[in-house]
Amino acid sequence: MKSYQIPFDRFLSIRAEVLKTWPTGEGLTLEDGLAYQRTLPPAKNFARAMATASREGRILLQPRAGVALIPDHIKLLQYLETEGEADLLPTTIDAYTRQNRYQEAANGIQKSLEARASLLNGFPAVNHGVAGCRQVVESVRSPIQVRHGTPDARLLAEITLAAGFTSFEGGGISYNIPYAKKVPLAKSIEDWKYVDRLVGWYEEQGIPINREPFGPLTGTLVPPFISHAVAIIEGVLALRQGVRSLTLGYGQGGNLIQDVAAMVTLKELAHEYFAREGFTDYELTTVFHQWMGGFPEDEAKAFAVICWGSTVAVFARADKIIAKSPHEAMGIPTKEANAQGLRASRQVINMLRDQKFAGGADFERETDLIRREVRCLLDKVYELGHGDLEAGTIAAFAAGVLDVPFAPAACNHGKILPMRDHEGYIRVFNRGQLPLSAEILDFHRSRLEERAKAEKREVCFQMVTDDIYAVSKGRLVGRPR
Amino acid sequence: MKSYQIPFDRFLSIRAEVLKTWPTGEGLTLEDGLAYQRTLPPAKNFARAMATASREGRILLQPRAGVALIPDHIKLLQYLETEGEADLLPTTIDAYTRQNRYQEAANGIQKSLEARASLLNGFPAVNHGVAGCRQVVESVRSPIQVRHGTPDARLLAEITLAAGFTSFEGGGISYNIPYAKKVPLAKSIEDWKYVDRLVGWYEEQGIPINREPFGPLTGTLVPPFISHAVAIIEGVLALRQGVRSLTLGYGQGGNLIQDVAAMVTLKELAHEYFAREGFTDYELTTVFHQWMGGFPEDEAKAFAVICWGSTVAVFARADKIIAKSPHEAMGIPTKEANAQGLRASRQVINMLRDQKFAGGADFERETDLIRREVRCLLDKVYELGHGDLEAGTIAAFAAGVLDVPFAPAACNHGKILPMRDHEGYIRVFNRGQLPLSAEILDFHRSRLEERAKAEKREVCFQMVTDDIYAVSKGRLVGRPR
Amino acid sequence: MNTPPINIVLGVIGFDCHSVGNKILEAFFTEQGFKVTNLGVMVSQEEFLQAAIETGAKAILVSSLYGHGEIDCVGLREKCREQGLDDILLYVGGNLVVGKTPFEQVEAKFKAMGYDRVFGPDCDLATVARLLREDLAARQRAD
Amino acid sequence: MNTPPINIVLGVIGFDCHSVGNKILEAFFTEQGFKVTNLGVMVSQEEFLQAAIETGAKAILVSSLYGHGEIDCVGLREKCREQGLDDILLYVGGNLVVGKTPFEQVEAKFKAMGYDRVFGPDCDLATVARLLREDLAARQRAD
Ligand code: B12
Ligand code: B12
Repeated sequence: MKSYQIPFDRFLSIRAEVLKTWPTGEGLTLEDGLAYQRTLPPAKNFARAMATASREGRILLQPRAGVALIPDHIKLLQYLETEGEADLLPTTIDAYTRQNRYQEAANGIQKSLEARASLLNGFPAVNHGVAGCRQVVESVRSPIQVRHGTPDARLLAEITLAAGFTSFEGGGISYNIPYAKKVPLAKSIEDWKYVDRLVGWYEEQGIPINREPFGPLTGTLVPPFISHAVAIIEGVLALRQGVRSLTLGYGQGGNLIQDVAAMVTLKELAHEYFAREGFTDYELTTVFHQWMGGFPEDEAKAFAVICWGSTVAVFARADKIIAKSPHEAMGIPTKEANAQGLRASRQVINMLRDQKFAGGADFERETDLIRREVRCLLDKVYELGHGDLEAGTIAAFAAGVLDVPFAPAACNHGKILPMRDHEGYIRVFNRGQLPLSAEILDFHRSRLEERAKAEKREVCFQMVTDDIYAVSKGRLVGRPR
Repeated sequence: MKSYQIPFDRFLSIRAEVLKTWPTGEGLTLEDGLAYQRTLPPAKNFARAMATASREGRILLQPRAGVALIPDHIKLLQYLETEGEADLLPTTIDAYTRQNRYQEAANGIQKSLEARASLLNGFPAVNHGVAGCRQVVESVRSPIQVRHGTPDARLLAEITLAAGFTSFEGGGISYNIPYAKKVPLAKSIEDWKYVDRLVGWYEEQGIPINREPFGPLTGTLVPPFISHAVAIIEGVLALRQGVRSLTLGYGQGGNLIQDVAAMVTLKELAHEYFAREGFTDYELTTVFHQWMGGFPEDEAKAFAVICWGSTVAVFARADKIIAKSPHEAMGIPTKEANAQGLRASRQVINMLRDQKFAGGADFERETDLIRREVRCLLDKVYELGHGDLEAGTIAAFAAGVLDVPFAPAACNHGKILPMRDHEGYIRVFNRGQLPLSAEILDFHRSRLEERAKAEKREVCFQMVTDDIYAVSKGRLVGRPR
Repeated sequence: MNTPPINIVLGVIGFDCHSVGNKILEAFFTEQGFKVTNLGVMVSQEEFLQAAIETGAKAILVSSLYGHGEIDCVGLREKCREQGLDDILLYVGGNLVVGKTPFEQVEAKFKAMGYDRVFGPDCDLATVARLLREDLAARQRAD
Repeated sequence: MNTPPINIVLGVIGFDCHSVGNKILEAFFTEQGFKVTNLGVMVSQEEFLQAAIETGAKAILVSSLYGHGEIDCVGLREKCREQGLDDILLYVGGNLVVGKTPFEQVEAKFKAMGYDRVFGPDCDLATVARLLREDLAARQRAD
């Protein structure tokens, strides 16, 4: 088996450069991070928590949360742990840090101090440095994950892992395409190999660190097969660098059967492709994201969206749920609103966990469809890369063979248009350059025609817009008024 | 076909007595009520609204609501109509009126005036009289139903129907057993025949009035076959008096498959028994009650219970949903909280209405089971009544052949104990005198044993208590701590 | 304990039909070793008094769930005094007033009516039993 | 209308990546007959200015969804003046500040920064287009 792993000496020389990019990186040693990680109790290890819960069939709940200042961030996480009954904690990073704009983040910290409120949309972990981050880790009982959206997250990973965070979200595709405008894909993939190599190093030293590619991408009408293809590729890239604990994600689409089919096939296909790449020694779990698109403003309606997400997650036997809050449409939630989203989700999980999902013919059809769709894409990616997944991926994005709807990145083709069918399944309206078989495309088209007929209009772009707004306006399918 | 209808002259002589029981009844003429009903636009007719929605496959939403004073009650209903997006309005009657304690109700009105807040748990429609009730009818756009819990609702029906209400909840069994202590069943059934006869009279005159037996009974772990048996009997008794528009109800049990099976079999079995009794000319619709047992106090968790109810209702294709509010565990909801429950429910309905319920083997098993269980009970009822359903019903309650769990009424046997199985289906733990076949009882027992084994305890009374508290404590099955 | 069981009276006051909690309270206090006279639902103040006198009860546990508690519960303390039940304990619990109301307000209202302790629907029964024993012991000492 | 189309500039300010609303706004205002220069996401104040100057735009429509609007939007009005864009219309919309905040507060804050109109995420686009036409007409009359 060919090794794609970054050689350790090369890793170290990149590392020296990375640490220079902001003062808090200076003097950071791998050994210090490792020593600190070794002091943490197993209960604070994210990878262990995921593995144990998955084995026991428990569904873990995790919010998103991050504010500018350390004491406030600690209070927030403690509240989510106690009042929110969260199983796993996040530290969501602010958007300046995500773009490596540490000077702007510093400005945001300053302004937040003056305003006595967070003016940043997340926790600027790089600016707070290892010591600041360790304060956070030491103030809570649960494992903490870094959640962000950073094309170049090398320094962020160095600092947070050394500080005792034990899970790191993202990937070279999923943290570029939806989150950046001008970052070349080859660059972000390269930088994320570094992150995965760092995680792999901790694994080698006996410290399991969980890695979670960002499943939902733009969160907006992403057909499951597209996010699956990306998740599987990022999984392979991570495994190649020595990652062992992998959580693949999927963002709720809205139709129960499609979503359950997606969650089931995600795990199944990932195992299949990981095996094909020669990997056997890893721990694979799944995460289901409650509805990632536009939310209704009304909090009661937002609760309905949150609860429906949890319902689907339970039927899909997700290992983890990322919960939204009733404030979603309006702004970063207060700790109270955030905890409300968690408690509503908890109630759903506990009421449904003993119940079975029925399956049935439509479910079989959808699992079969997703399998075939993903194979269409990944076969072509391998072909474009002459057998190599990484090269193939870069070529595939350039050619529109992989294409994420509504994404801002210049390196994304941006031609495909998704649309809901009559029952709310997400299908493909404009395929762009997606290499789906004629048979599959016919199926999608016929499903869309069925909807158009019922709505007495042609299949048209307006339906895409209507679908984008639909959930926030109180339905799933964007019917004409 | 034998006519069970109360002869009109006998009806009139009872009527004369009924109207004397409180001053607001005096001088009330049938003709005046009829003339007023004829002035109402079809859009204000509940029976028409149910029939139309059912035909079009729309699910209607209705809250519960009632306060002591007319102006406040009007404001409440208007708010639920506009901010709550309710399709159908209620007028929930206070508990003194339900027991014909009009003097106490008058006292409650007085105290409410003094306190400038409602000290009554509902709207005292009898005290407010026809004129007062008409103010309510005229202040809203939607049809209004009287929702109560009154063993002897004759005067209440006379007044509210004359005032333009177009649906009347209850029945001789369902508004006695869960709502009274010492009222003989024969008495309440007799008094409800009068109510149904009055409704039938309006029907004869061309004014459709909807009737809705109260499905959920005590709302606490009622196995579907018990409430189905009661609903079907009350349906027959109503049809016998000339009722045409009938909405049969069911209170959510908590397990999706059992609940959908219950809703499907309710309609199917009702048609079957109505045909057997010789009825063909009626409009049958269904209502699904969101969880009627103890709620969680936390409002976020209450939203989860509300949304799960709506989810099941959509999959079960109910014609109407009675919604709860996030205040349920604590007290009669404010209008805001009530509207929140409605809006959350609306969001669920609209997100799910285009989706299909899968069915499957477990679903088949449960529909088949409920059919057999209901037949066991109703066969015995007919047998005890020597072919007559009414006589059989009274005998059946005396013998425990019909038995409602946890009910307060002395005329209820009160021996059966329900319990959840491992997947949350409501089964029978102690059968009391229920005439279920040995085969059915064995099935129930084996399902309970399965749970007990998983919980490492014997099937025991503590499990019943645990199940009663379970939803309010955040789960469905009352597992040991 | 070989001491004779303590008599208590239980019931749901007024025209309130909520029977589930009442059945649970009966089972619970019986299991706790009290001698429970359960009057069930829809109990008038007079019925409570009579049962307390007949059984020599040391405490009356009044439930009100349906919202009319405020109206139904007034005057029970005075009636007890009139009947010579001077130091009988009066506990009241449930959803005592109409509408979601801060517990402190509810508690103040019912304490003013003469109830010794007031409980919300979320009360922990084990705690209630402990308090009841403590309060009874305190009364005994005071005797 | 045979009048030449009105140029407007559109973009999401700062380091904000939310592209969905931006794509919709572009489609909407184009359909409404405006000549839209859409700078996409992650647009700096300088890029806005340059595009407005180059296209002779009558209005700049700034989006900010991610919460840093308060930091990112300050100073754009001043920069416009410095560049001689004295009466260019500045509209701003989206989730402008961190956290759910009463709209009046948000509006006041951004009006004080020199934005002519401020919109929440729930704004009705047809109304926005109408207001934009009215405001442009009023400016023209004032000229
Ligand atoms: C989808 C989504 C994402 C996707 C975006 C994918 C993409 N590339 O577009 C992903 C997952 C990547 C994402 C990431 C983040 N997101 Co985001 N996201 C959303 C979400 C759920 C929907 C946004 C959307 O597409 N809506 C649909 C479109 C059609 O509506 P719209 O964007 O609101 O735009 C309309 C109106 O706002 C208005 N409008 C917008 N601009 C203007 C301008 C003018 C002049 C006018 C008149 C009108 C107008 O018209 C538009 C069309 O109708 C919203 C919450 C919500 N709305 O439910 C959060 C939200 C916007 N995100 C938020 C945040 C904070 C982030 C992150 C920083 C992560 C974090 N800390 O949580 C990162 C962004 C990092 C970065 N560098 O920018 C916050 C902003 C918080 C705040 N302001 O207090 C929100 C509100 C969620 C929340 N409650 O926390 N997000
Ligand atoms: C089931 C139910 C019903 C069933 C009752 C069936 C039956 N016969 O028992 C039905 C559907 C028939 C019903 C009817 C009505 N109900 Co009802 N019902 C409920 C519900 C959902 C659950 C009650 C229950 O069984 N809980 C489980 C048991 C175990 O808990 P519990 O009853 O609270 O009892 C515990 C505690 O309160 C405490 N406790 C109780 N008493 C005492 C006393 C002492 C001394 C102590 C220490 C503790 C204590 O210990 C008990 C055991 O743990 C509650 C709301 C809720 N809790 O979620 C509403 C509720 C109690 N009902 C309510 C009302 C108003 C009514 C009606 C008047 C209809 C209406 N207007 O809406 C009628 C009653 C008519 C009448 N004459 O009484 C209101 C009361 C409102 C208020 N106080 O502001 C509630 C709160 C719902 C609501 N939010 O509107 N109801």
